[in-house]
Amino acid sequence: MYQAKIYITLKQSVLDPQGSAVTKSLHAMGYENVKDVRVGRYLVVDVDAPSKEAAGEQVHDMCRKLLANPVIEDYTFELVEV
Amino acid sequence: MYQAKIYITLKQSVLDPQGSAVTKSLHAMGYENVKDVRVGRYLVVDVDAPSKEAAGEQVHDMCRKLLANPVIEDYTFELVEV
Amino acid sequence: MKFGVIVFPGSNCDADCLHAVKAVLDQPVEYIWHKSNSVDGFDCIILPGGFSYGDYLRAGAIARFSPVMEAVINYAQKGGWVLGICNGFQVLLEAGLLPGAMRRNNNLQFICQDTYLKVENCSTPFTALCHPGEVLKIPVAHGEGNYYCDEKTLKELKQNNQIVFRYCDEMGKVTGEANPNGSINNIAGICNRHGNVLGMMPHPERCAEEILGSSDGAVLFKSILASWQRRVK
Amino acid sequence: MEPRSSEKLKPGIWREMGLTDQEFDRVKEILGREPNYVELGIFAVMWSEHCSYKTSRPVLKFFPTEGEQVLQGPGENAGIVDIGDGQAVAFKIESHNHPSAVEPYQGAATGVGGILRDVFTMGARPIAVLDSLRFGSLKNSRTRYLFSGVVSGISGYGNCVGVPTVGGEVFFAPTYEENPLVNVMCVGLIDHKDIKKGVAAGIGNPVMVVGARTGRDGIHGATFASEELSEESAEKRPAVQVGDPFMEKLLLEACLEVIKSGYVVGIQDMGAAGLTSSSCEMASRAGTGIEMDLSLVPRREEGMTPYELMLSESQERMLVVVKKGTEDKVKEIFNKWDLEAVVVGRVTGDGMLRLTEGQQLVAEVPAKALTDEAPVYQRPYSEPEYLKEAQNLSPVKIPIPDNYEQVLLDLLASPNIASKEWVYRQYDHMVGTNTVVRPGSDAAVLRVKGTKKGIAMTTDCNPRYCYLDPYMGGMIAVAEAARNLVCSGAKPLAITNCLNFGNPEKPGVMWQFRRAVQGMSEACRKLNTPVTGGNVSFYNETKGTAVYPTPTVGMVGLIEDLDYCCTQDFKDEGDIIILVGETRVELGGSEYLSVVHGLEGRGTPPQLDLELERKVQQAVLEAIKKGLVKSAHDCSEGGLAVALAESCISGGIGAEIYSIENIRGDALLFGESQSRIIISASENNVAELIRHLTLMEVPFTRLGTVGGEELRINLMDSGCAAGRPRPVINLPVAEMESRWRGAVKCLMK
Ligand SMILES: Nc1ncnc2c1ncn2[C@@H]1O[C@H](COP(=O)(O)OP(=O)(O)O)[C@@H](O)[C@H]1O
Ligand SMILES: [Mg+2]
Repeated sequence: MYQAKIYITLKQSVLDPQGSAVTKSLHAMGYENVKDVRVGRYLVVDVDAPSKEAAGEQVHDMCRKLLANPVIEDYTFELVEV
Repeated sequence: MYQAKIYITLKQSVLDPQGSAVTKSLHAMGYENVKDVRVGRYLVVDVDAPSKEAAGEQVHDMCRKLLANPVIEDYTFELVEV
Repeated sequence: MKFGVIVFPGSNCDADCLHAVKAVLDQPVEYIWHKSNSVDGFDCIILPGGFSYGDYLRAGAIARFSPVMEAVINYAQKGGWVLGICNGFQVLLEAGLLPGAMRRNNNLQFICQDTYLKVENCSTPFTALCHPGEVLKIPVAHGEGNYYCDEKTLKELKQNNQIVFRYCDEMGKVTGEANPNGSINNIAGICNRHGNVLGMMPHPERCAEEILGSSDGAVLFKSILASWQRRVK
Repeated sequence: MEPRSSEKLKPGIWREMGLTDQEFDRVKEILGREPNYVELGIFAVMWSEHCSYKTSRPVLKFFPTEGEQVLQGPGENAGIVDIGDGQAVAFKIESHNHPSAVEPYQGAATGVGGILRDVFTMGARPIAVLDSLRFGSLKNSRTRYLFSGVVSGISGYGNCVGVPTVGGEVFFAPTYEENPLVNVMCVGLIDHKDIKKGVAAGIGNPVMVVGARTGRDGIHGATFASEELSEESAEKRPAVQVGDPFMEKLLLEACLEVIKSGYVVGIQDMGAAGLTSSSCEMASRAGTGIEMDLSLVPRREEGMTPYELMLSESQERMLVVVKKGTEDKVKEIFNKWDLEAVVVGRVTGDGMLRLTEGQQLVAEVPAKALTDEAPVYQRPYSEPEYLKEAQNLSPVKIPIPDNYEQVLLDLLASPNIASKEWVYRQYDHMVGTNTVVRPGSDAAVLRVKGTKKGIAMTTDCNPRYCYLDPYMGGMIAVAEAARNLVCSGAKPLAITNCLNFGNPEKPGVMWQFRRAVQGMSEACRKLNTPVTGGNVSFYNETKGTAVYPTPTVGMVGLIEDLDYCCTQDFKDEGDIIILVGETRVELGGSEYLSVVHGLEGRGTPPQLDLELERKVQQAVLEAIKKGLVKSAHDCSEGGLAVALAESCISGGIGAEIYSIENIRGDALLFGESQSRIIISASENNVAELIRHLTLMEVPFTRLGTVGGEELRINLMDSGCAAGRPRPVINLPVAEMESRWRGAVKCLMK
């Protein structure tokens, strides 16, 4: 069994309304030293696969097709055996 | 300048409707070997701080006060100098 | 003319669209269950608003993989008329039938209110009875209607006259204040190159009868029928 | 660690679960033995105040519950009233106060989920939600956090399910700082023939669990709701449940489909106390028993014990008793909606709730002992000490302001009066395409497709009045709700109520509770709006102080012909404005006293003459039905001047007012005398309208004319020279509007 930790973020070029809102709140709370916040998604996916490569390929696939939207998002992931 | 990568997840016993919906959808797409999906949030926060400890303390603070909802969520983070 | 309204799990404007087609056009209209694998025999397909699959992950992301979507994509590629309203628009984006993507509204809140739309393109089957520049009062109700596309796509949209509706003020001026959600270029609705697929965030079915405060939305439904009658002739 | 069911109980453990020693003795007496741990948990939760109404039941008997319009009174999941043509309206209100105080988003969201289920469990399709909210001051950041969390929770859940949130109220007062109130009402539409009840009838019929899987969430939620909030509340946080509105939408569609199919005998949602309350209530109503094998209950987590399965408050679940032999058909319908439906047991004839885990018996309790035979307490009551002191306020001591314009602007910007657009803009209030009158008017109105009928609905309660005089306050809450419906052209039909009070073990709180219920009952009788159900929420206290008594009234009314539906906005230049009812010097409990004089919750509230109220309502309703009235607006918080300003703002047109009443100017403009409605009519209808009002024997005053771009008010008071009215207010509608519209938004920035 493999566990993929997937990080999905908005592309740098895409304005992030959530990130700006969080930045503003943090400033208002006194954390003026916060320079930038980007908000993304974090998915933990458990897959049963014969090998790490096979699992990795599948996760790539899932990300491309469903989990991330390539128009506005990038993804990366880490894979560990569990 | 430090960059915090913050991972916020629902507590284990808390219902994760998104995760179940994604699991079902992955199954329907043919990824029947997916055993479980949990959906959380991923934040990248840039903070200007004198030291790594100072930055870490601040990030802890922000998580507790604003970024994570301690009632239903857990968080962890990594900190790197950038 | 026969209309089909797709029902995804979580669609919640399906009944409203069905009702609007009946009330405004008195034409045959049926639900199409998301597990169906054909949309044969329909002259226009409506993807209704709502929260398909709870809008979990991203609005429209999961619905796009519903069995029926393959048929819808086929249908659209063959020139069939497809109207996506709100969540339906989001599904069309996810399915790649229209370019771009949706982000959360700028203020991060769900917004339900009347908006004014400037009709920028009257040559689609959905807007054939509008006048260029006409202002329609049609409500929006969404949390993720902040349309985004890259520069290149935007240029193409403009060049090909694919921007169909833009948010404007009562007088038809396209201003920042009139933009409820931060959508790029005040875009409220776009069509594909051939004009047979339209996606729009505002809800014409919610203002298609006078008793609901405005019947401006009726013109879309009437346009579809008029265009169809013209085409069939 | 929870003991195994066979182990002996730790002495005193019942107290930790919320049972008293006497109650524990009673349990032993009923069983004729010591309960095991599971049984004790079941008793504790069913005998909690939240589930058993042990304190409130004797008092609720004051309510009138009958009327020819009532098809289903209290006792079921929702009340039902007839609206003619074989159609009916099901409706109910419920509180989710404590969960919302701990986790505002999920607390409010699951509140919406619960009340929707109460309505569709009856077989009705929910057509509208209303929310009645109470918070502390918006100047406080904690309040803003709670407020925005609650609103987005309601919006997040209701919008997703696709039921429009069309009305409600928000009231701010310091008393709610730590203990906000979140009451949600749902209204559904149903054909008489489809009405279903929560009964486990027919011995041998299968019992099914449908919908979401059971997890460890919300164990002991009902007990949590039956305690005061304290520092430790935060630690009880596992009690917080997370809602899944998408699942709810599927459950709604599947349940309505399965009810239409005719396979269902009885159905009930699993709300507070989950599987426990739904099973024993359904058995008890039918006079039967239920036996269930808990190992069959679909679960989210492994290793769940019978105790956890019985007490979990996982959301989006239902218990259904179906006709024997139809199990597979029922499963098919649920499967179509991607939902699980599992037979877990059957109806028995011995009146017992019997639970097994496989072959092993884990609990055996008489169902009725948990419901009808739960303890009842006649708690002592006496007038609370604060009352005399708070009421004592001589108007003579209140200085008359010299700038009424400023007062009006300040009132319009007070969050209690200002536009609640910031709230309802986040609610999808149009989905369903029935919303004829959107939020913002006195009452919301929904059409009934295929007919000319409309259903009007509202929630109301002025808790300040209730604090100062619970009897009067309770009466006014009912009267005001009815008045709001009448202003939209509807005949009031019936009410549901949500009684939010402090700790009833305190005689002062108990007194407030009794008086409020008595006042409400009196008004319900007089206005012929019986009570069809409701909910009691006690223990709304923090640090020993109770919130204002807040008996929220939810009311529905019928408009027979939507061509005669009325709104509050002034319509056309030249229309004549008439005030129906009379204005007295009544400043106690007013928003004006609180905002302008800093006297929050002081004085005696306005008095209500129920006979006058009835006549005013009847006169206005008939005038609307005759087509004589163009707008109607009830005078409430902020009084006459605010009501006029609101009619101007929503109509986008001004008005010129001449008042000849010679009472103190602030009382005239901002006092909150009851039974007053401002109507406008076109010039050519005025003669007939006046004749009508005269014949109906209601007091009325011709106030002035609609028109222009300002609201101008001229007074005859001691400041006038030689009997000539003097102008005291001359404000552009646009200026009033920006104050009124911007206030809440601005505070929430
Ligand atoms: N304030 C009230 N007035 C009238 N009936 C009430 C009131 N409070 C509760 N009831 C009735 O008592 C019964 C139990 O209420 P409640 O526990 O809120 O229902 P549920 O089990 O659906 O949560 C319901 O039928 C309800 O209508
Ligand atoms: Mg119930």
